[in-house]
Amino acid sequence: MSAEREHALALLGGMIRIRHFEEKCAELYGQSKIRGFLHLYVGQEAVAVGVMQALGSDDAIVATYREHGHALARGIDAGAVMAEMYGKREGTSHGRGGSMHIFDVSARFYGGNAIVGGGLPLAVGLALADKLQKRPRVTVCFFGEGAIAEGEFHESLNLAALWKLPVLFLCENNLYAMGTALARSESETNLCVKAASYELPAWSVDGMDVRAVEDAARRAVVAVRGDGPLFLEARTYRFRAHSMFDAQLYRAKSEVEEWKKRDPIPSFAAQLRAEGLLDDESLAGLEAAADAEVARAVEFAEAGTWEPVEQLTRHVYCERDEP
Amino acid sequence: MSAEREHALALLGGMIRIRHFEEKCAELYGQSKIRGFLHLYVGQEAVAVGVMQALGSDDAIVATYREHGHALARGIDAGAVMAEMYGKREGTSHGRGGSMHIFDVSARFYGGNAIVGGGLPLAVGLALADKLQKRPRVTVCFFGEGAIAEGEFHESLNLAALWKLPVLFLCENNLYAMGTALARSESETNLCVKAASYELPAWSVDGMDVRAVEDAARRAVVAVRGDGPLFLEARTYRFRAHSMFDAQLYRAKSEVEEWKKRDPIPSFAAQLRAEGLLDDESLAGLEAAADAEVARAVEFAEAGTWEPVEQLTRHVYCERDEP
Amino acid sequence: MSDAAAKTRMISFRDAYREGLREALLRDPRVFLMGEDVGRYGGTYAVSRGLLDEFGPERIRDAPLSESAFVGAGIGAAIGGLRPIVEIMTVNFSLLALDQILNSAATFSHMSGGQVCVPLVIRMATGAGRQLAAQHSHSLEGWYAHIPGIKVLAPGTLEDARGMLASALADPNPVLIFEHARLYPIEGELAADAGAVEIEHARLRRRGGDVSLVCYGGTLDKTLAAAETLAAQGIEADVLDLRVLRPLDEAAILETVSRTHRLVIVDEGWRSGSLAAEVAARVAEHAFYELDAPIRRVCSAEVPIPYPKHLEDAALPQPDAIVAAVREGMAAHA
Amino acid sequence: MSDAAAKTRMISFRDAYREGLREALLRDPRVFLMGEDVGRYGGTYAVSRGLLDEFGPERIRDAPLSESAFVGAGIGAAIGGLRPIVEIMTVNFSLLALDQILNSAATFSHMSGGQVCVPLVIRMATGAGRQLAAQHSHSLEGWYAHIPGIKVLAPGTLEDARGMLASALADPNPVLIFEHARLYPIEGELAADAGAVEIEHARLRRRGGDVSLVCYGGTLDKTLAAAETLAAQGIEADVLDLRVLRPLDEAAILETVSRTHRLVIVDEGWRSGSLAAEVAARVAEHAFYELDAPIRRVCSAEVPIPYPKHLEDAALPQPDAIVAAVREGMAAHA
Ligand SMILES: Cc1ncc(C[n+]2csc(CCOP(=O)(O)OP(=O)(O)O)c2C)c(N)n1
Ligand SMILES: Cc1ncc(C[n+]2csc(CCOP(=O)(O)OP(=O)(O)O)c2C)c(N)n1
Ligand SMILES: [Mg+2]
Ligand SMILES: [Mg+2]
Repeated sequence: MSAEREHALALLGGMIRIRHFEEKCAELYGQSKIRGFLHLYVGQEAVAVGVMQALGSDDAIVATYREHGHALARGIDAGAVMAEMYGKREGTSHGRGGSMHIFDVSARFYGGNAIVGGGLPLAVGLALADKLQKRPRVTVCFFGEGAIAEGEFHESLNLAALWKLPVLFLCENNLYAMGTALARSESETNLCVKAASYELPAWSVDGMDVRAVEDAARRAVVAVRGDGPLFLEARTYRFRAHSMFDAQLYRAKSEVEEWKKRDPIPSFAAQLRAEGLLDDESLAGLEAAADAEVARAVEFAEAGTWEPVEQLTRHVYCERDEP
Repeated sequence: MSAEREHALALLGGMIRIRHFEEKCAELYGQSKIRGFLHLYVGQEAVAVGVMQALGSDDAIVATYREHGHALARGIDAGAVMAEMYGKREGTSHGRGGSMHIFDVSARFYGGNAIVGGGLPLAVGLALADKLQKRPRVTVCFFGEGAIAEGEFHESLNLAALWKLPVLFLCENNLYAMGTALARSESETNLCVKAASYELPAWSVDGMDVRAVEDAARRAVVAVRGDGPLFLEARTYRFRAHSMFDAQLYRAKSEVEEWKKRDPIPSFAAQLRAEGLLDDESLAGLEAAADAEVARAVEFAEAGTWEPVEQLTRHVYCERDEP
Repeated sequence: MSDAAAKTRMISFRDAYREGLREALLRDPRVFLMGEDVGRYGGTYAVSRGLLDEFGPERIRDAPLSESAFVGAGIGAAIGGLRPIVEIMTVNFSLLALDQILNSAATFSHMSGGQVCVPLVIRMATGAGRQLAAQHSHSLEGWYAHIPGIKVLAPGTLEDARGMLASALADPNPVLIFEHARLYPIEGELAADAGAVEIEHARLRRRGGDVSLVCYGGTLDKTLAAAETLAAQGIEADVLDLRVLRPLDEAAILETVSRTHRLVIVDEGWRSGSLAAEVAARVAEHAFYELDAPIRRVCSAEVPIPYPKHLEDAALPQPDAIVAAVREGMAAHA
Repeated sequence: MSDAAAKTRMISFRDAYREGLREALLRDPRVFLMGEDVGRYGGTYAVSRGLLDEFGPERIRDAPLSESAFVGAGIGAAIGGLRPIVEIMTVNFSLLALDQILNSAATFSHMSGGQVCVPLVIRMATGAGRQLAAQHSHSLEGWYAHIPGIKVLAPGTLEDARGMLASALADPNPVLIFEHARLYPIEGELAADAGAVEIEHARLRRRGGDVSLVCYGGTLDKTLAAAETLAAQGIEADVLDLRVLRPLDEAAILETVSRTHRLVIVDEGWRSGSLAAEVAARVAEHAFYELDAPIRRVCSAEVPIPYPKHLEDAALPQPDAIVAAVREGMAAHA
């Protein structure tokens, strides 16, 4: 297989994998296997998959409560992610965190943060540590457009720009923060204009086009590694409810349908077909592989074990000896 | 006296009054008559005096811990302000607040806030109340350039712009936040560029020129009353220490001397002389009036009484019957 | 009880809160509701659903994700003559607005020498029990009850869910109302003409005599359940619902203890530094000679709340633990 | 005591803190100090004066007025392998960073299943007594001591001011150090070779036997003064300095009470919901039978601290009030 084709199929497969995984999650939520809040990424897969292509294993990721896609795209084992959603010991966070708090230090995946805007200062700090230790690493910080209204956004972008820290601020603009449309949340809806006011480069990319995202992210990561922070807006859309308890009173069905026409998976598949890089068989192969992986993940999670209740307060304090 | 001359002398006298008042305060601090933190406004008088010309009695003011000048320029009785600094019952806040918390509701002067950035949301709310009650009032919110780094700045400007609220954000850029120079605090040091990113008009004015400030403030207040918020930067300088405990390690004496050449009081006096609006006698008259007022204020404060200790917890809860 | 009060209907906490909001909005044009997703979304917990249609976007005001600014704006609007009800989606996010609450809302009256009152109501959901994990499960009522200058309410009954808002709005001070999120869907009987309730006193929800159980908000139903279990075992408990967490109704606490001589406090806050500690301290100060046995507390374990149900259940106060604490206490020598 | 320890010099709290900082910066290249005006200004309280010249702007890092972001950046930097000391100028401004402290620093270890430790030290000035009024006089140590996942220290002696930082840096958890601002200029004797001190235990600073006085931080000197007055009146007090506010050294508290049978707690926090309440609760739970008299608390009055000296003095715990509380307690029947 050509490297080009291989990469294209990896991108497509990466998105399909996330989609299947999350559709399974929704089903498992209905069965009460997964509880609490569950925020699906359906529709936005091109962003996580595209961006992760640009990162090396030393680079760090900070994400939000809507982070299953990012975790999977980062290469974190689907079984461990699923086990986390079950609350099992075998989960990425040994079950303590659940859907909103996937952590995997070995993948430099620093959560999973359920406070909107809460991850931005963290990313600034990770980047500061890299800069002071002269490590050529990048920290990518994902957040929604809703977070832009928070003071943390403002303080963090300023710090990063002021100190020229290697942070890629990756804003997934899916147009809504729960039920609040961007125009009801920001006086200036051009997010790049906002970001540029901190004196950092600010770009926008079509978040429904995985190749465009990858390309922009690659350029962005190079820029960040050299010169400091950059803001990248990925224009995308969430196809499903904000979480599992959302009557979606705030948007018209027709709007959702309109965006679904730009679903990143079929669009990319069609493009690859047109380029002769994809046929029915290979698509079926990707689907089947995803199904199999998801099935294995569920099996793994089901077979997982519960943390004994006696361990309730474990990890409240760090168990390392040495700081 | 011509109206023009009268007004010019009022501006000059207004500044002289503040200067003399504060020089007395510094002296009284040395005598431990005034305690706690004392933040002098010396050098910045043109800003408060100029801006207050533009306000009607129905307009509101929100200020910071560096607010003696604003209180005096608003027409609050110097005796009551001085008594507040003494902590006497006859003070504006009945002595409870001291230098940093001058309140006078009858003058719509809402403090005196010692949390940097803390007054901005308050101003937004006062303006919201006016807007919802369809009152053509303006709220002027004074703050230093240091406050711009705080999340409250960001959140408040966005809210005001989004909801088109009648707030005049009046930033006194004196180049330092305690010992932190603007360039060490903001990645973008052009404050109007920052403010404009919220989609509101942002102007800058020479804060050492009282007429320029007045003129800009008048235009700004008209704009705010009609169309919503506006950001006005007054470029100024603080001649004295941040507070009474500041070794001023962070700036060169020569820099201070350079700025003192632009002292708003002698500069304006010289201008008025050149225009034939001021002579030695009238200047001496203004100085004498200021001295007399300050002397009366000190007398008033000295004669003031202490709140009985039994009243310690008074006003913790509001004494009004009806909300 | 009057005839009218005898007429009841089934209603959920959610709907009881909504009734209170509607009534307040209908009664006083100065009242408006402001917060994240209170309007178009219908409220995260559907408490405000329908109000946008009825009252319009000026009075059911969706705010951006800016907790500090919109809480501060509520303070300003209250000073400016309106009667804002600010909703902070949950207590977990209230930390972002805590500076405005403590340093502005709570201080203005005092530090202005009584000139500036802040007649503001802040509502927020609180509590755990829904597997929302470490950042979405706080119970910080006890923290807020530490702040002079504000009042703190915790409805644990439908009557209070329905009626505390009106009284909070009638108060010239900042009043915080903590709505336990676990209770929203719970239904029960409520008087057809339920309205404003007083917000000064604790209420004895059950009269026993063998032991005093003191609780509030999300621990009231659990404590009453424990009291039933205990009754079946021959132990009759007083159940005192604090209702008002600041200022505390100390007299009511001392009264029950002086009858039962034994005290167990149930509080969903983390044990150390919980509101339960304050209740214990008051009794150890002012009713020491009334006590026949050590005070006991049933609080949350000192752990960021874990996601899995079995661990979350173990972290929170449960009826079993209350029963066990009481039984241990009864066994203690008199 | 060894010969070396016997050699002492006069030093202020301010200088003792600075020595601790210098030593930490010299010893470990991963350590840096970050906060508002720590560098060019020399520190609001001059604690860090001179360090910028010695260690340069990368390690003595002035931060903009952005409490939330630079505390969060400290968390990130700690996770990223550095050992940040973040200075929040005063506890009054720490509210702006409380979300980062509670929802991030304190939760990461647990909610990541132990993967992410946060070896961060946060220092802040605390307390009243300098006529700084309602927004600049908080004592919120008790609030922080409520948070699982962090540790809280309160130096009340020169030894602790000098030595707690090193131990905090050696701890793999977030550790908060509260420096009482009133103490900075106070001078006293300190061992020439003073260094790291343990941060697990309370310390008995005076041994009496008639009554236990429990205090910490800014109330230690006042309590010791009260104990001297009491001694002159024939009452010998134990004075227990808590030092570590989270986790509390419960054993030490119970130990002193079980010897003296009387307890007075002195705490600059507002009374309701103070740390003193927690101490009282622990004793009422675990040493109830040891108590001969009601517990008493000498705390701050429940008022935003007023500016005038006579009112501020009246609002804060003072030696006189401690003496009075003890005497009332001694009069109580055994
Ligand atoms: C500080 C804070 N406030 C409120 C919430 C509740 N909340 C959770 S997600 C969300 C919307 C966030 O929108 P956005 O940042 O655009 O991300 P998206 O959900 O669209 O991915 C809100 C309001 C929260 N988690 N944290
Ligand atoms: C939230 C907060 N952080 C820190 C401080 C301490 N502080 C008081 S004034 C000040 C500098 C503010 O500078 P600026 O806003 O430029 O106003 P200026 O003093 O120059 O008038 C600082 C850091 C504070 N009062 N509030
Ligand atoms: Mg969004
Ligand atoms: Mg300044």
